[in-house]
Amino acid sequence: MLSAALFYFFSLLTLMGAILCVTRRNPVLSGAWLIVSLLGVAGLFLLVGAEFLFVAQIILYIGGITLLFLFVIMLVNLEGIVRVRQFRRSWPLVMAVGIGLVVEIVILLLRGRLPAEATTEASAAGNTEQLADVLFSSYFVPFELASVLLLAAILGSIWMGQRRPGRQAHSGAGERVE
Amino acid sequence: MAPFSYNATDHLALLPPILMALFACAIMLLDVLSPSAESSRRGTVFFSLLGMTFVAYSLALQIRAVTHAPGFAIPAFQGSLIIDALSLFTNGLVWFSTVILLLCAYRYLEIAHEHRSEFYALAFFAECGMYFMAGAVDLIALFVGLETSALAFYILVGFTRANRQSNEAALKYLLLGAMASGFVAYGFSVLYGISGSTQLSEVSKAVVRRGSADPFVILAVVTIAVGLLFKIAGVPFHTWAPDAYDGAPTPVTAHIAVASKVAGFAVLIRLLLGSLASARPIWAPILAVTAVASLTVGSIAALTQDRLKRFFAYSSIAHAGYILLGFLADSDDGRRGILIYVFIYALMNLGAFAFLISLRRPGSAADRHTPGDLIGDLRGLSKRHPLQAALFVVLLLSLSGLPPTAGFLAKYFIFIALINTGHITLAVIAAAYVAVSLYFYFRLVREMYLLEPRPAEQHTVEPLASSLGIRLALGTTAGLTLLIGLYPEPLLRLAFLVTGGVP
Amino acid sequence: MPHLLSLVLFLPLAGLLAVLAIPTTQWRAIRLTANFFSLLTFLASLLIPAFFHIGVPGFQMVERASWIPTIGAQYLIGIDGISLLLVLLSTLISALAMWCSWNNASERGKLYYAMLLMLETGVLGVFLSLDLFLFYLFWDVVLIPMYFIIGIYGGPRRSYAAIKFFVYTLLGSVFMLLGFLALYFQYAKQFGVYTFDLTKLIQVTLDPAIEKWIFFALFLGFAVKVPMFPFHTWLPDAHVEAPTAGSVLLASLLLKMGTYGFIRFSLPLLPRASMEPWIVNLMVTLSLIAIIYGALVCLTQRDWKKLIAYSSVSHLGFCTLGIFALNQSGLSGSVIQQVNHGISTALLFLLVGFIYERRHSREISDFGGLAQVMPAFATVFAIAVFSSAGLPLLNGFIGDFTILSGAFAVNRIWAGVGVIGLILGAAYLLWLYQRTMMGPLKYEANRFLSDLSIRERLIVFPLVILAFAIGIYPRPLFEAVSSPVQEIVERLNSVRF
Amino acid sequence: MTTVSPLHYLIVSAVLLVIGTLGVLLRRNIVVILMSIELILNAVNINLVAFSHLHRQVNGQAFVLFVMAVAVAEAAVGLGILIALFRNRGTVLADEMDLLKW
Repeated sequence: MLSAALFYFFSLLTLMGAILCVTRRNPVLSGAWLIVSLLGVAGLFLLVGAEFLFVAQIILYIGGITLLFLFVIMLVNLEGIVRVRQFRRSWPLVMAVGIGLVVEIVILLLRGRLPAEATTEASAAGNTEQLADVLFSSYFVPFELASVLLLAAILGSIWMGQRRPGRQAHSGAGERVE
Repeated sequence: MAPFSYNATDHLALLPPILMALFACAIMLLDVLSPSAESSRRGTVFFSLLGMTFVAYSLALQIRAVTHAPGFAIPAFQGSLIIDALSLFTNGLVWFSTVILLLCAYRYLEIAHEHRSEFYALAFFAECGMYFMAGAVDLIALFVGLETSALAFYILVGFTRANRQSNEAALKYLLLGAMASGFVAYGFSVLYGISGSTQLSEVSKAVVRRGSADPFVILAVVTIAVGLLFKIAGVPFHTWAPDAYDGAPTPVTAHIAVASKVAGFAVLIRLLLGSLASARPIWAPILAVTAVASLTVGSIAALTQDRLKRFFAYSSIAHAGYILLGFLADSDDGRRGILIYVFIYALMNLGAFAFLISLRRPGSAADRHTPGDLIGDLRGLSKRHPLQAALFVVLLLSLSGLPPTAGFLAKYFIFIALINTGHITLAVIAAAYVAVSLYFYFRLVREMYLLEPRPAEQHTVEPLASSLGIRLALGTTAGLTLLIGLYPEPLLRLAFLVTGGVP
Repeated sequence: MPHLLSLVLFLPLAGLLAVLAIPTTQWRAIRLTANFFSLLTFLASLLIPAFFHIGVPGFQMVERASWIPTIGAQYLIGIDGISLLLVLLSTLISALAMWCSWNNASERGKLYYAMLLMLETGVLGVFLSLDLFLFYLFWDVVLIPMYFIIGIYGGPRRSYAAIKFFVYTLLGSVFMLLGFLALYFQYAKQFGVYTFDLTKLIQVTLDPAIEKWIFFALFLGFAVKVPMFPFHTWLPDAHVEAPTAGSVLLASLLLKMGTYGFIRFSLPLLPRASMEPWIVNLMVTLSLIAIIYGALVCLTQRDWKKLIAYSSVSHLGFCTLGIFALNQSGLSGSVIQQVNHGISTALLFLLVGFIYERRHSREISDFGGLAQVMPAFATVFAIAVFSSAGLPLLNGFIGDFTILSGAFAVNRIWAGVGVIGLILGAAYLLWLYQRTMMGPLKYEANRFLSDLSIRERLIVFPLVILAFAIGIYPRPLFEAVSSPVQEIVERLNSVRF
Repeated sequence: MTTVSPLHYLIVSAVLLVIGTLGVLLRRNIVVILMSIELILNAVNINLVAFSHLHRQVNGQAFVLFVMAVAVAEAAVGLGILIALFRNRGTVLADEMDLLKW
């Protein structure tokens, strides 16, 4: 009963957070609601026994990504943005398609039958140990590849974010006036 | 949990990406260590070409091993990677495309004042990701491979960071590309859900067991198909392509148009014709609509473009349409048609882009139209540079599918596959679009040969920004295009060999 | 001479490579080399009749080599009476066309001669191929040089004309390819072997419905090229804008590729569809419309060259009429008329070209009374006009008469309409002659036009001789075509119930 | 309604997926679009964790780690490009990238 209540609570957190995140006018608020949504997801992780992911979600996402977002929002000075139109003109159509899509997927999910729940009890080892075990056996290759991915990302974001020597004139304040 | 082991086959399978990653890091180090900027630039180019030689050697080792292996396939890492004919075919093409990129990039980046070793490192990272797209038979490895290459490409597209168009192209590519990967990942998660495993062989069994009417299978296949069609820019998921192609530095455009697409098609082949083959009733209609729409939109939009790279973006969308038609023909002919088309597509597009790169001349980066961007810039080129123009005509003939060039054979095998499997209507549509494509490709020939140069340009007989690398790239691709058109037997043998090996 | 046909086929290609090897600035050397190679090709082709046995059924001098074994395409060429005539015509006309451009195209002469030589190989390949894949290859190869010849060296609307020609004919040819592929698969289904060999494909028995589909696929390819009535709109544009050599090659050789395709592929491979009454009626109706429509349009033309272009529509209508009479005299008349039309139209276009070089006008109203200042020109033009109009003693008469007698044997109305077309043809041609050559000299500007130069006389000379020779003694031609035509007719009759 | 089956998780995930997709397609502010992409990836993660639980194995959870890595990388690079663009253009509206039609 408690788990059900928690599930609904976290789901609500996730979905409300998500909806508010994509609808807020001010990106700072969007970021805040994103944190709420991600917290909800973290809660859901905890409910199904993914403790490690719960921690990772909070540290990585909420601690890392979201902060990055907020940092960038501050950096690029979004005062003007708040006052302009926030949605594309085609939004009613896309909304309709989106709602149709939700209904469609939910119907598919309801009609589908899930695979039988595995009967084997989880092994005695803790969640984190198990995860480490698979990562370094079955998923050794993608694990290594992920390091390349992250290296490329570091390289790329540094390259992009760097202020170019001798080209500051391009980012002059005059250009920002829309 | 199986204990971790690392044996000789694992080593063989992992050798190329290890080399790529090592060289990527080494290139960045070299940049820091080298005494002067100029020597660093040259050193980077040569060093990266050296790296490609090593990679080629490691791939050759794989080829040698595969020919002795049972079933022409060597599984590695407990079934998460495989060396087989498809992976080698794809890696070969990606390798070729990367070499062309390295050959052509130098001059272009010099002109843009952005010649930095990061570019080369990223090219290696992208290749590394594509290696896994070609050879992964595990959902996670496949996904991470897909993302690694995509991420490297986002950065490469935006590499000329002082150029707004390049920024916007990169951003748009990233936003839509990331959404597409989200869909692919969602599909993968459902596949994992129904099979309880991330290995494609298990997934395949689960999909067969559930049949093609199962809601979960439908959900997975549809999201994966949509995500992958985004990657290969099939209509209506193509909107990023013209902008990304146009905004990216031209060598990168060539690389997206060729390597990324080749790898994308390898994933499509591996998934749709391999593990999800039993779900054909689900994905076939999606692909059919996308194929015909791509042909139509690609051909019609190409007619109205005045910027060269946008033109080639739409042209490559139309080509993707032809390749997708090959998927609809459920036969060995179809598979062969896809591979032959992909091979020839790679060849002729690399050539065409090498030519476009050679058109580039120094101009202010803030200009909307740097010299060499517009179709009109080709005007009168046949008089100034007859040889380059002639080679470009060979490539254009091939792109429009006329004999005696390789492009004809590419279309020929798609026709064969369609007719042989009874898709007469699709064959007729495809045939009709050959004439349309001829029309739009020959707009370029018209500019080069039929129209006189503008009065202002007659005096400024500027040399093409052609380096040895660019000339080498253009000559090789155009020559091969003609050679394969006249004597395609070796390529066909290769295609037969590969289709024998697709799981 | 074991590889004579290959030699003839690839000599122009060797010339092309030689021309490409010469630097652009050496345009005199380029011109000489190109002419040398085309002359050499013509001389080599003159050897073919020496090794050819008239009256022997089937293809002769067949050369076969493995090319793309995985799909069953071979390098397979051979010759019979029909292709013999067309090959000889092609080498002759190509050599003359090459020579007639002696004085123009100096600026971009290299590309020009290269394209002419490529065109020659393409046309010869079409007439020699016995493998459908090879045939298709040459068929499309012909389009590329023609695009450049019209597009670069043509008149003011050249760019439009060139792409129109290219796209129309390519659209037709891709459908033709689909037809070939369908045949290929039908054969493989029955015999378990994939091949494009014409002599093998002929054995396939097709489902009537499929046969009709294939017929129409091939029809699209050939009819655009001929051009038959609704597909002819590219022709006036292309002809008018093309330079002289281009018009000559287009009219004399390229149009024949279409009619040749009907005779070589449609009839023998798809006999039931070709004999289907409604299809025959459709084909004949289109031919008759072409004959009458072409002639009527000619009567309204003010442009000299356009008139001759439309006259081709009318004349080719006779050729297709002869083909779909489906009997011995209709078919052999059609083949012979193709040769005759090649000769007479080449003459007409050459003469228009000569005048245009002098006067830079093609308006008929700009001329009049030219016979006074250019007697030699007027004489040759008279011969060309009479030949084209089908006057006895000249070559045109032989072909027209044979075709009409073939048509008459099947249906009198067809022959009747044909005769009307013939009369209209005589009318517009003689009227053209009257307006340009006869009467007093209309414009002073024309007074000092020089008569034909020696080179020009030498160019038209062989054609004039041939026009008379065929008109007076056509027997060799009939002998050459009788055996292959008989084979086709027998094949048609064998499936007639 | 007492037991929560994996199906419930899947439905939450599906709704989140669609919200994210709509965010990408509808919003003009690039920062918010990037956030929407994070939502899509989180939908995937919910799915994976639910299935992982269903199968009583951690493979799905391992997948989640990789998806997180990808999300981090995409966000970092996306924001990097955004800064570069902002330097050049001074806007973060997707459809104001007028040089290139959206």
